[in-house]
Amino acid sequence: MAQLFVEASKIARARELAQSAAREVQAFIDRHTTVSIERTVLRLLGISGTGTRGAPLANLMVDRLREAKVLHRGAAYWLGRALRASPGKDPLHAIERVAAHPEKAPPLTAAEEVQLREEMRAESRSAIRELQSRIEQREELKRSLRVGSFEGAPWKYVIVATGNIHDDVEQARAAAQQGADVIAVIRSTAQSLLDYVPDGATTEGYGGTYATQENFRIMREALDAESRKLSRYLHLTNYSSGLCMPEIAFMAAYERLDMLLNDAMYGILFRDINMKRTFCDQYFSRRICGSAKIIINTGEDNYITTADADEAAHTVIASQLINETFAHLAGMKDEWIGFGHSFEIDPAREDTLLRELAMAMMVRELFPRSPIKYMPPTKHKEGDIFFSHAYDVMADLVAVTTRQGIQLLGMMTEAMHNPFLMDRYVALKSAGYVYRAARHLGEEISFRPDGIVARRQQEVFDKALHLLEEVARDGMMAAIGKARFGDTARTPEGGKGLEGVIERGADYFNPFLEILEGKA
Amino acid sequence: MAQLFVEASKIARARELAQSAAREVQAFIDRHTTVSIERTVLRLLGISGTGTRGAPLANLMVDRLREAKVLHRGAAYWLGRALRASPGKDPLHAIERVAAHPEKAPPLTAAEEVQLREEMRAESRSAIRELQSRIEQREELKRSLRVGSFEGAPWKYVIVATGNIHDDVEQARAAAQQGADVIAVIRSTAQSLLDYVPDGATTEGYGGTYATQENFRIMREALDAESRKLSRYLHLTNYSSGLCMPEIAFMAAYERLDMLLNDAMYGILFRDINMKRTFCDQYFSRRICGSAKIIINTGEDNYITTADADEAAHTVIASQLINETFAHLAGMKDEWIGFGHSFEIDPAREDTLLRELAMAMMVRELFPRSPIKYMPPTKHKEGDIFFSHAYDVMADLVAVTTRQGIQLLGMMTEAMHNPFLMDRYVALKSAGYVYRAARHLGEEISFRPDGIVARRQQEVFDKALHLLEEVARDGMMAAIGKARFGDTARTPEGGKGLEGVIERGADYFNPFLEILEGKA
Amino acid sequence: MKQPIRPYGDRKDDGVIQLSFVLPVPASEKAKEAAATVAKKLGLSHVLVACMEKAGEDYSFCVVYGRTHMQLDYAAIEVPTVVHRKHGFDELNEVIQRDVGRRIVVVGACIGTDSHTTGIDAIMNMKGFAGDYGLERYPLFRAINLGSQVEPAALVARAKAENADAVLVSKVVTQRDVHKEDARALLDIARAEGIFEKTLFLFGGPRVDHKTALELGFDAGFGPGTKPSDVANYIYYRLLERAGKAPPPQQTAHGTQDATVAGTGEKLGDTL
Amino acid sequence: MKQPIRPYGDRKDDGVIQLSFVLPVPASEKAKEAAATVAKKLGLSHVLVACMEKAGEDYSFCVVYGRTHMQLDYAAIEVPTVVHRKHGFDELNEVIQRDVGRRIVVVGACIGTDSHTTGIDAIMNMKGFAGDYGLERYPLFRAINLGSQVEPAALVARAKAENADAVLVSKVVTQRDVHKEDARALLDIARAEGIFEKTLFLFGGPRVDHKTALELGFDAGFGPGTKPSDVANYIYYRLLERAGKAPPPQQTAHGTQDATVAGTGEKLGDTL
Ligand code: B12
Ligand code: B12
Ligand SMILES: Cc1ncc(COP(=O)(O)O)c(C=O)c1O
Ligand SMILES: Cc1ncc(COP(=O)(O)O)c(C=O)c1O
Repeated sequence: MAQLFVEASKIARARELAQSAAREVQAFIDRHTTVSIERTVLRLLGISGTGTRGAPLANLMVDRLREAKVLHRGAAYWLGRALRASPGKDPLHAIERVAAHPEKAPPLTAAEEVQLREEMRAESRSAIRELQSRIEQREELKRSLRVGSFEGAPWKYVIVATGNIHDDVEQARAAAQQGADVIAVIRSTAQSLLDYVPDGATTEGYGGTYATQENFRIMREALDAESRKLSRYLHLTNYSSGLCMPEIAFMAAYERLDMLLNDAMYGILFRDINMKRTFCDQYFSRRICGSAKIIINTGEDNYITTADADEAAHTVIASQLINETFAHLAGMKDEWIGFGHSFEIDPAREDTLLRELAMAMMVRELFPRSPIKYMPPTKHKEGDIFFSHAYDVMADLVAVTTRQGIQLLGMMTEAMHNPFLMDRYVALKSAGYVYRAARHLGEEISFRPDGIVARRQQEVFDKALHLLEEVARDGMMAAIGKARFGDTARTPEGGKGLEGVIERGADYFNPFLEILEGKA
Repeated sequence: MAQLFVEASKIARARELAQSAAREVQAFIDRHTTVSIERTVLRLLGISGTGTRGAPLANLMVDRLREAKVLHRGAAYWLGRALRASPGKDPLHAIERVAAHPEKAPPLTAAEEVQLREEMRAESRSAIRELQSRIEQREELKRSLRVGSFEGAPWKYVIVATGNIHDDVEQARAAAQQGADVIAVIRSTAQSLLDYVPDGATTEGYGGTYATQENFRIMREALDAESRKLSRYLHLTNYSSGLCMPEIAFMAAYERLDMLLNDAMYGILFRDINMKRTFCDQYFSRRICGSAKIIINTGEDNYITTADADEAAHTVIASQLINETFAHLAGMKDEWIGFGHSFEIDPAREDTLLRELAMAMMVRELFPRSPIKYMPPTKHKEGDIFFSHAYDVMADLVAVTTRQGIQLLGMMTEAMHNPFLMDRYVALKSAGYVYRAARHLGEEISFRPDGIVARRQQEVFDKALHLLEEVARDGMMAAIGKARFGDTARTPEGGKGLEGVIERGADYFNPFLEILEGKA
Repeated sequence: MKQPIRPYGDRKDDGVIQLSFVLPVPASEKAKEAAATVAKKLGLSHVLVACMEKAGEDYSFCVVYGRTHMQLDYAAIEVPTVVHRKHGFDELNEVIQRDVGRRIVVVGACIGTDSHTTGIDAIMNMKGFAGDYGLERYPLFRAINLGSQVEPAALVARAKAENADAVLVSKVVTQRDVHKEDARALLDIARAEGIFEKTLFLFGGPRVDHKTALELGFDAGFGPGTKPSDVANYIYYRLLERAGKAPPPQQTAHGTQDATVAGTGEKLGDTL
Repeated sequence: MKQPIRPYGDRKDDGVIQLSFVLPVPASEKAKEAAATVAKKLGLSHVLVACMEKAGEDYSFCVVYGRTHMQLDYAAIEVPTVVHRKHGFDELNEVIQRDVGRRIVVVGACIGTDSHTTGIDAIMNMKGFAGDYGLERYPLFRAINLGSQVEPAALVARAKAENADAVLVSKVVTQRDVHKEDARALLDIARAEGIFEKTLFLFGGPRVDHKTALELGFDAGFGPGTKPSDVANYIYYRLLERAGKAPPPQQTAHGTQDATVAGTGEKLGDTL
């Protein structure tokens, strides 16, 4: 059993501090919307497909509304107005018409306003119902099958990243047949900076495959078939991250994905996306995930690929507590918050296994109801694949011993290339062995209350608490400005996508948010 | 720290039983000698070199004495007689002369008999002194250097086995440079069944290199040089096993080897050597090892390469207790008894890591003052070298966590061939990492007193106790006859080398035994 | 129809393979370049030396990735397989009773200086292997297992004395092809003793396969994973065949040709 | 003098190498034979298929050992190395002051969609790498690090504006050679903007080496393990050289030619 050597009062205090820091940001979020949120609303309302030069219709519409400076009322409102003004017209043209001269649009009576909103709410409710029924299908399939290798075993998570969705399917199937529980389709490097979601099946990506709704559908279909064949449920995951967090959350929900990488700060730190934009987007995306029972995976593992894993361990803990608060504020239950962390301490040092165990147990126990997502060593991986494999084996051992919920399996070729089919095979076979061999180890052993592990937890937590004091005092934005997380500094006005952040009007209308926030 | 969950009273009882079984055999040993013991006596007395067709002089002499049916008085006696009868003659001719017509040899007076013996005793004492001074050189070098990777780390033991001593040296040096602490030169397959020790440097062996005194010397010289260069002491080990146990023990002592594989039963079970022969030979060989501070390694690991490691675990424990008694009866101190066991449970099963830990801790704690020799997985090794490597990593972890004294490192190509240079490299690098990563793990954790590990120890020990009851009741020879060890049955009159066992005469004379037994 | 294939790394036909080897030169940039050259001389392109590390003062350990451009016609690869129906335990005893009418006598051993008996034991002893009973358990077999380290001459002598139907030979140590030497020696003695023609000779071990065994002059070879029932059935069918009672079974399949990789002093060609 | 070498397994010149790869066919005896065939087509003898396992329904994973007969003349392998003496931190600042007489301006970035900044940061930021200070720390360097995901045009514009002596380009993602594409694009823009001739262009990253960098048109390439002081010294010497003050330093050594192994759709030859 994972053991926690940190005083409960300190933990409580840390949570308070994280909440106070996050609440300040939440107040900002509650006053704003973004182009991405509004595009998602349109997609929820059934706007799909692309216009000229492949641009998604939702993008074209929201762009018009933003240019017309009327987006602060909400895209749903304008879609309602447009369809009412041009009944029978196709929505894009209808929107374009309204947006062309919004000031000329004949005002509606109060009753009409109410009626329009009621109509949109009704449509939204039925859209949500449809979504829910799709989620229910997913859940039903899952209930009918075995999940994971055995009760308590981490789900074996592997990535496919050929750039070509059809190759991805091929390799995902092979991985599933060898014991994978979760297939993550890694995105092409550029995608998180695109302010739209590409459309259709894609076959050319660098370092990954584009996240598109069609690609999601193709992969989910393949995994459904494979799940049935293997009598074991195969989870699918992708990224709700970058400039299109909420849109991808919606597409993923619709296509019955099970998880999404989704972090309140990752885009800010690692993609230089504007922080206001990211904070707003993460909120709406998490509202969707929460309602669609999608497990999110936070990205704290990334901090210790840039910063030193041993020195910066406390930033992982502090950030997780912040991510937790943000997720709670977005209405997510603990069950769906998959906190990310990783096995990244420099293997040249001593007692790294103990230090990794300390962290893994602490994260496990700080969030007892959440499915922890454990990442393997990456930063100190070497070209010597045999050593690299040995190193991964130790991470497998920590994962199963401390009952991490989801384990991304390390690849022996991490330092060289995106995983090949054989790399995944090797990783899955060894992880299977390690899980079996150490199945009940966690329940057998206990750590000395005065030992290296206990002291390490206390030291890390104290530093995390200290950092949270600072964040609560100076504010999240200031802390990020001081490179407190992932050794990377960002400013409130810097980064990409700020132009897509819009202050909500007093008459802002977002029927989905109303439903998801439980206000309608 | 290794934990033991077995009641002290049961352990005491088991030791008593082992002693009673071994004492019966010891009574037999004390009444007999063997050709190999007598050859060793001659070698100790300076008889070296070979005669016609490469046969060692010691063999030629002892064979003559045996054919002449006078060996029951001891080779030392006859050498004394021969040299006295033919002063100035070369010893072989002298012996041949006495042996040709022993009945015609003019009887000595009682005083002459006494004098002859005193002379031989004096020579023996000086031979032993020379041996001791060589051992002291070895110890001095060792004291002046670092030993092992760190205090408490198992010594990393690797084998070289090219068949060619010069290639062996080359590879031993490379291994030492990468962190090996012990070099074992594996013998050619056939050697244990040879009733003589080959002579000189050899370059052609199958599955290993012949154990010869010259090969020992060549390798020790290379390792001395390498030890000084690396400031780390490199141990050398070989086999005192087969039909020439005592002779090789002597040669090894003389050439300053540090360890020897030496087991009271291995030859019987795995080489079908006659049990009477082996029991006698092991005794004298251990007398030498004890006096030369050579660590012996027992061979219980072999049992679980034929029998199932999980089912036959108790035979390992029972046999170790028997080996302990035999070693004690041969005057060895605990410090020099390196009990062998291994990590061999079928990796297809569950909780194998726990079961291996249970065994490793039990062996460690049953013999707290002895340097346990831990063997890696071999039997269930596969051609998939990546899996095989992962499997070895788990053995490394158990070794360092439970503070095994000496660890033979597993080779990823175990299922294919004798280790290549690169196999050793891969194993040493990973073991280095695992030792470092888990350096203080053993001191950090404790196992539940009611858990799988504790119960497993109790179950195994109970079965061992039961087996020892049987052995003590029916006798060692009967137990071996019933295939109680290593799934192999042998009879007291069967196997190779029985013809070399001779009942000692009332006038049996062995000046070395007198010294080594503390009787002179 | 042709079925061209290539190794598969990340995409169809990319031809990716991984190599590792040691070069007998000190670790250096030059050694790294030499490692790349080795791969290129093997015909690989897109060569990446992932690792070149010191494996002792005079050696470097290298891991290399590259792509082979070779293509293989999978359809053209032929591996002989057994096609006769395999009988279960009881059934086999029955048909032996019916068709042979007596116990089949087999004598087996692990020959030469080899003492790895687990393989021959797995086939012959009661217990058998992987849940499959050994030949001793079959009422219709008389199985005589001589154990380890048996001289070829001793095995032939016993087979002759017992008038054995089949001789089962096991060899596990294969360094510098010692298994083949011992196996050849055995057959020579069998010829000299006049039992070669009338007796079945089966060769088994982890490095043995059917093809090698045939080349050495055996009737069949059995490699890793062989079950006693495979052997029992094989012997039954061959005896039938010799008695002219059934169509000859097809050759058994036991993998690719064996080879040891350990070093030898032999001269190898020096170009590629 | 020739220095012929071969891979070393267990003995000199045995030529042993280990291979692993996946074949796009279901696991079977036939796949095993195909694996042996692959090795033989690579020119290996003594082929041993150590493992042929199911890696999914339609794939088999193979580990193969064999011996290559090729021989390599180690003496003939050439790797350029730097021969100029490397200055320490203080000393370098002094000689720059003396010989250049002003701060050297360098502008760096991780270009394209690549956001792996740790490499360029290691070279440029205060902290440096492996205990070796970064360029920002040198009083005699003005180091401008633009960070990640910088468009080639933006980097060139800034370099032009700052009148930079050197441009430092980092690329880490290399799938399907995207690093080369981006690097070429950058130099094209530099040429168009007229700063190509007068500025040093340094290319770095885990798959970069000197040779590749030269081929792409850069002045130098820096691979894994590069220290900031290597880069600082290199720039100093090149500036001296351009000013006609010192003998040109020899080419730096950064290993073997890079290559990615990921799949492409490109047609490969189909024989070997
Ligand atoms: C167990 C073992 C031992 C035991 C043997 C105990 C015993 N009574 O058998 C002990 C510890 C004694 C031992 C000693 C040595 N061993 Co050992 N040993 C092994 C080990 C770990 C497993 C072998 C085994 O039991 N396999 C299980 C059996 C069931 O499989 P199998 O033999 O393939 O049999 C199957 C088939 O092949 C077939 N089959 C086999 N024979 C026959 C015959 C017939 C007629 C038929 C039909 C079928 C058949 O059916 C069987 C069931 O499917 C292997 C490594 C490994 N993992 O493979 C090393 C290994 C075989 N040993 C090796 C060596 C070198 C030795 C020593 C020489 C080392 C030394 N110098 O001290 C000694 C001496 C042995 C000697 N004189 O022969 C090497 C051989 C290298 C080589 N290729 O030449 C190996 C590969 C280890 C290594 N990598 O170095 N060993
Ligand atoms: C850390 C890391 C990340 C971090 C990056 C954080 C950051 N701010 O840099 C995060 C988590 C964000 C990340 C994300 C991704 N990563 Co990443 N990542 C790594 C990792 C683990 C380590 C890289 C590293 O930091 N190395 C340490 C530095 C110091 O070494 P270096 O770059 O080689 O630099 C040295 C020299 O090369 C040289 N140098 C480098 N640049 C320059 C420039 C000049 C001018 C000079 C002189 C010298 C020089 O000097 C440096 C010091 O010696 C590697 C795997 C590995 N172990 O290598 C994967 C890896 C690089 N990532 C990879 C991928 C695919 C991605 C993603 C695309 C995955 C995805 N689809 O989501 C994303 C997106 C990234 C993007 N848009 O570019 C792949 C690249 C595959 C390939 N060969 O194309 C790798 C190899 C992992 C893998 N096996 O799949 N990653
Ligand atoms: C939360 C999160 N989002 C996204 C990514 C992937 O990066 P990209 O932005 O290129 O999709 C990661 C990488 O691990 C991550 O942790
Ligand atoms: C005690 C002992 N002696 C000898 C050997 C080696 O066998 P051989 O008799 O072939 O030398 C072993 C093998 O591990 C052993 O444990």
